[in-house]
Amino acid sequence: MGKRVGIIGVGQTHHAAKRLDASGVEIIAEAVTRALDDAALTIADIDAMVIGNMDHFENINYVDMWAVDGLGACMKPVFKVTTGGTTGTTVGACGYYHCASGLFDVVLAVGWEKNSESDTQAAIATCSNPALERDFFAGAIGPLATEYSMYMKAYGATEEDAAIVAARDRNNALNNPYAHSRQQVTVEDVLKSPMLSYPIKFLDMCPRSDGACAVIFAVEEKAKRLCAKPAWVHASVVRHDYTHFGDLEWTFMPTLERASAEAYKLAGITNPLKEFDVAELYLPASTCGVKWMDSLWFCEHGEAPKLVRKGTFQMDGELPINPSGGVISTNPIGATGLIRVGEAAWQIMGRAGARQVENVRKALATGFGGCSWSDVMILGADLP
Amino acid sequence: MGDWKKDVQVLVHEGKISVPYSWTVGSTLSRFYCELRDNGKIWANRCPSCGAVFVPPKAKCIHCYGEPHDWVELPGTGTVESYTVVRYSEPALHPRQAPFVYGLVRMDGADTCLLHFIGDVEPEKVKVGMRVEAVLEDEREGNILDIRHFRPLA
Amino acid sequence: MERVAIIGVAQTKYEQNKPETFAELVYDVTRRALEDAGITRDEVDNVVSVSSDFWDGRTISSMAISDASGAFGKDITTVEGDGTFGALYGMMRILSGSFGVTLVCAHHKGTESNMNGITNCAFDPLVERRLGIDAVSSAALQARRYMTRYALKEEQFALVSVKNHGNAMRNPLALFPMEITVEDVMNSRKLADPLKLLDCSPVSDGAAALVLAAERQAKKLSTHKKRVWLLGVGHCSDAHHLGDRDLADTRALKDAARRAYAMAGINDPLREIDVAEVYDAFSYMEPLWLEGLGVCEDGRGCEYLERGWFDFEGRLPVNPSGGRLSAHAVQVAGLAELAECALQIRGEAGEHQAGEVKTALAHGVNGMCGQSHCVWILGR
Amino acid sequence: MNIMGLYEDKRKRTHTPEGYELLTLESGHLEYDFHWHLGYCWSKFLAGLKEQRFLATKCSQCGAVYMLPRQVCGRCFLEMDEWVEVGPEGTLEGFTIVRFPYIDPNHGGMMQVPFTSIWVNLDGASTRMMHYCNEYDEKNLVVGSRLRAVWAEERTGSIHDVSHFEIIK
Repeated sequence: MGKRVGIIGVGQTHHAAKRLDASGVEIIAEAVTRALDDAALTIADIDAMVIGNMDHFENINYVDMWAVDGLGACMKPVFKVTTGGTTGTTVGACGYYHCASGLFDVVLAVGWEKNSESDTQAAIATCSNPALERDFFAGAIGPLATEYSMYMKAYGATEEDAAIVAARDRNNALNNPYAHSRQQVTVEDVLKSPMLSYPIKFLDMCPRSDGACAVIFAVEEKAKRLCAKPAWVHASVVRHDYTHFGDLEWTFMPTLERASAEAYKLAGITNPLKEFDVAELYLPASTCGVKWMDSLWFCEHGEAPKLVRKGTFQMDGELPINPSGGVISTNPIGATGLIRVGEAAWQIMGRAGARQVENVRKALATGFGGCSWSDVMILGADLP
Repeated sequence: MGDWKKDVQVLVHEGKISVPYSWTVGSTLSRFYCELRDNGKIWANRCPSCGAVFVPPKAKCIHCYGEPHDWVELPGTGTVESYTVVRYSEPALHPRQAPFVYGLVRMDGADTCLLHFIGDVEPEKVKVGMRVEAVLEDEREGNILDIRHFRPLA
Repeated sequence: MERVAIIGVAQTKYEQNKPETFAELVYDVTRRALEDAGITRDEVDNVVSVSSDFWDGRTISSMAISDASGAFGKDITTVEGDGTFGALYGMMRILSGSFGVTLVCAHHKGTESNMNGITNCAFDPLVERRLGIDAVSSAALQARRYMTRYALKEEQFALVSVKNHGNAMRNPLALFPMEITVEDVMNSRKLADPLKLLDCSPVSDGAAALVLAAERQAKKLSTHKKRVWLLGVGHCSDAHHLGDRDLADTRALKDAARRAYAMAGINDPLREIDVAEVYDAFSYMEPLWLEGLGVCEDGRGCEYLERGWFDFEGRLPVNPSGGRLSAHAVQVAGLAELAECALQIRGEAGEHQAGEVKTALAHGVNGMCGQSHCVWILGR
Repeated sequence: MNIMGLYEDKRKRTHTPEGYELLTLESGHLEYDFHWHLGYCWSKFLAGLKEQRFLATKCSQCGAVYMLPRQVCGRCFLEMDEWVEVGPEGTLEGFTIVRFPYIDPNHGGMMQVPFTSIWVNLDGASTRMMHYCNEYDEKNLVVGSRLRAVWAEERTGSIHDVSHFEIIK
C-alpha cells in the first residue's frame, strides 16, 4: 500500500487580468517562493517538481524545461502533466502520487497560466477536432449555457438562482487578497449585466487571468515534522468519458457524478452535504453552481435550486462553497484547479485568513475541463 | 478489420494554427532590454549568496534560488565556446539567410554564455576560442535582435 | 518496495504520412498491448496517455483518445513529454496503492507539422526563440562543444548512424533500415555543421502502449516468461538556457542514472546491463549519453564505439532496434525503448534479439540538447 | 505564521521599481501549418457528405449510433464496422449565438460574427454534431425545434459540404 500524504504549504500569486510586472517564469517563481515561505522550507528541501499549463495560451513547448528557472528545478526531477481545464487538479493529483508512491518525500506541484498573452477564445477553440468541429466551436460557454437552459426547463431552476451563486462567490472574493476580481455585487447587478449566451450573463461568467499556484506535498513522516496541521489527502479521482462535444449528456453531469461517487467511497463519505465543512469547486459559470450540486450528491436531481435559495452554500450556511471567490473571481486556467486544492488545504490548515471557515475537518476540491473532464480531491484534518 | 476501409480514399485536411502572442517581458528582462535599447548597454545580474553572474539576467539564481539583485554592466566582449554554420533555410524562423552562424559566446564578466549570431566573418573562419564583441543595431526595439551579431575582436 | 512489471507491449510500424488519425493509432496499440498481456480492458483501472498539444496541433489533444485507449469509466491523465516519463507516472500511480493495472499509451504524427517550427517553440520566447534556433541547430552546438572538449571527429559520430541504420535492417517496425557507410554519412546533405542529414533522426509517425501491473496483479494475470520487472528508475533536469550549462557535461543524466542504478542494485553498468536503448535523436548523442550512463569514462564513448563494444554482437549492444536514428516518433520514443527492452528480456525481439538478456536499460529525454533525462532498468 | 497578506500587491505596476518601462514582446502574425490525415472513418464520412448523405457508425454491442462517426465505441471499447445513414433532418439540442468577435485560430484574422453554433441530433443518431444555423435571434431558436441540412452547391468532401442547418418552419 502507498504512503499517506499531506499538504504542508501553499503559495499563490496576486492574480490579475494582466500581470505586466511578471513574465511566465517570474509568476511561477512568485508562487513557489510563497509556498516555500508558507511551509517554512527552502528549495533544497524539495525532492521533485511537477508542473502544468495549457500550451497554446503562451505557445511554449516543453514547459517543464522552460520553467526550470522559475521552479528552481535545475538538477532536480521534473516533468509536465496537462489535461486542459483540469490541469490544476491533474498537477495536484500528480504531486500526491509522487509522494504516495514512496519515490519522493517532499514534492512541489505548480499550475500556472498567463492568459493575457493570447486570445483565450482562439486558443481554446483549438481543443476541438480541426476538420470536423473547430469552425463551429464557440468556446466553453456554449455547452454551459445549453445545459442550464435545459435544467431550467426540466426542474424550474431560474436565472436568479445562478445570480445568487455569482453574487456569493464575487462577494466572498472581497476577503481574498489574491483574487483577480473583487467587487461588491448584488443579485440584481448580476441579473442586469449584459447577456453573453442565454441564460449566462457577464457577471455569471469567469474571467481569464494571469496567475500561478504552488502546493507542497509531503509523505506522512515529513508532513508531521514540518507542519503543525497538514491537510491530508483522502482521495483523488478523475473521470473523462467523452471525446466529441456532441457526445455530452446535458441533463445531468455523469463524469462528475461518477468521480465524486468514487471519491466519497474511498474517503468513507456517505452524506457529503453534512460531512464536508467547506468546498472549493471549479465552477466556470454561476449556472454550474446550481446544476452541478445535484451531480456532487448534495441532493436529488433538480433539488439544488432549493438549497441555493435557502443559503445552504453561503459562508454562514451548512456547507460554505468557494470562500476564495471561486473560478468566477479568478481563472488562470492552468492554475485554477490547483487553486481549489490550495484553498481547500488552507481552510484545513487554518491559514485562510479573512475567509477562514470555522473548524474545518473535511474539505472538497474539484476540477473541470475539456469536454466534461471531472476531477475530485478530498482533504481532511485527520489522517485517512 | 472492416473491409469497407479498402475502398476509402483517406483525405488530408490542410490547416493552420495561427494565434498571435503578446509575451510579458517581466521585471528582470525589461530592465535588460530597456538598457540595451536606450543606452546600448549589456547588463547581467549577480546572485549575492553564491556569486553566479547571469546574462541575460534572471529572476532567480538557478543554483541556489536566491534573488540575484546585484546588477553588473558587461563589456560586451566574449569568447566563442561553440558555434554552428546553419545551411538549411526556414524563412519563417530565421532572421538571417542561410548559411549563417550561431555561436555560444562565453561573456566576459559573466558565468553564462549568450546564444547569438556570429557575423562580419566568413562562416568557415569561425573557431572555438575566437574573441568577439557585440555589434548593436542603430535602430533598437528592446529585444535580443537589438544585438545584430558578435564579430571577431580586431 | 512493492514491484511493478510490464505485462504487455505493442508498437505500430514507424512510417511517414501514416493515413490513420492519432486516435486510430492509439486504439491499435492499446488493443494489441492488452492482447499481448492476455487481459481485457476490464482489468485495466487507469490510463496515462503521453502526447504533445504542439505536435498534435490541438489543445487538450489527449481529450481525443479517451475512447481509443479504453479509458471510459476509468481514471485518466496525460503526461506531456517522452514516454519514459509517462511510464514513470504510470508506475507511481500503482505504487501509491490507488491503482493495480495502468495502460500507458503514446502517439506522435511528426509528419503532419513542421518539426523546426515546433521545436523552435521549445526556446524562451523572450530570448533565444527570436534567433530562430531549433532542435537541429541547437544539437549542432552541442555536437561542436562535445567534439571540442574531447577532440572527437565527425567520422566517429558517423559510426553510430552506420551501426543503428544497420541494426534497423533486423527490425521490421523501423522507418529507415539502411546499409550505409561512414562516407555516405559524411557526404549526406549538410544541415548545421557538424550535423549532416544522416546524423539526424527522421521525422516519423507512430504509437506505442505498455500495460503495467502491480506485483500481485502481474503474478495473477501474467506468466513468468511474459513478466518484465521495472527494477529502477530515475529522472533529473539540467538548466534550460543553452548558455547556462556546458553542453558536453552530462551531470543531469549522471544523477538520473545514479537514482535508477541505486534502486536496481546496479554497480557496474557496462558489465551488468545486457542491452541498452539510448535516446539517439542525433548520432553524437549515443556516445555522449553512454558516458553519462557510466558505461565508460567521459570522452571515451567514441573510442569504445570504434572498438565495436556497442555493436549488435558487441559487449553491450546499444539500440539493437535501430534507435531513434532509424525511427523517431518524438513522444513515443521512450515508450518504444521500454517495449524493445521488454521484448529483449522476454527473448521475443525476433531478428534483432541480442542473445540472452537478463537486464536492460532504457533512456528517455525531454527538451533540447538532452536537458532532462529519465533512466529505466528492466529485468527478469 | 500566517504569511498571507504580507506580500506586496504588484498588480498595478507599469514600471520596474528602478523606473524601467515594463515591456511586452509581440509575436506578430504566426502560422504553424498542419496536414492532418483524417483516417478511414472520417474520410468515409466526408465522402458521404459529398453525396449529400450523413454516414454514422453503429456499435454492434450497445447499439449506439455515433454522429460524428468514429472508429471505436468508447463505452464498449469495440471497433465499429457497421455504417448507418442518419438525417438529413434532426432536432436542435443546443445553440450559442456568438456576437463578440475573437481571433479565428485557423488564419489569425477575426471570426465573422454573429454566427450561430448549434448541436443537432440527426434523426437516427444517438449523439449530436456541431454545425452552423442561419438563425441569429435567440427568440427564434428553441431547443427541440426541427432542423434540416442545407447542402452547399459545390461539395469537396468537407464538413462545409453542409452549408448550414435551417429551422423547418
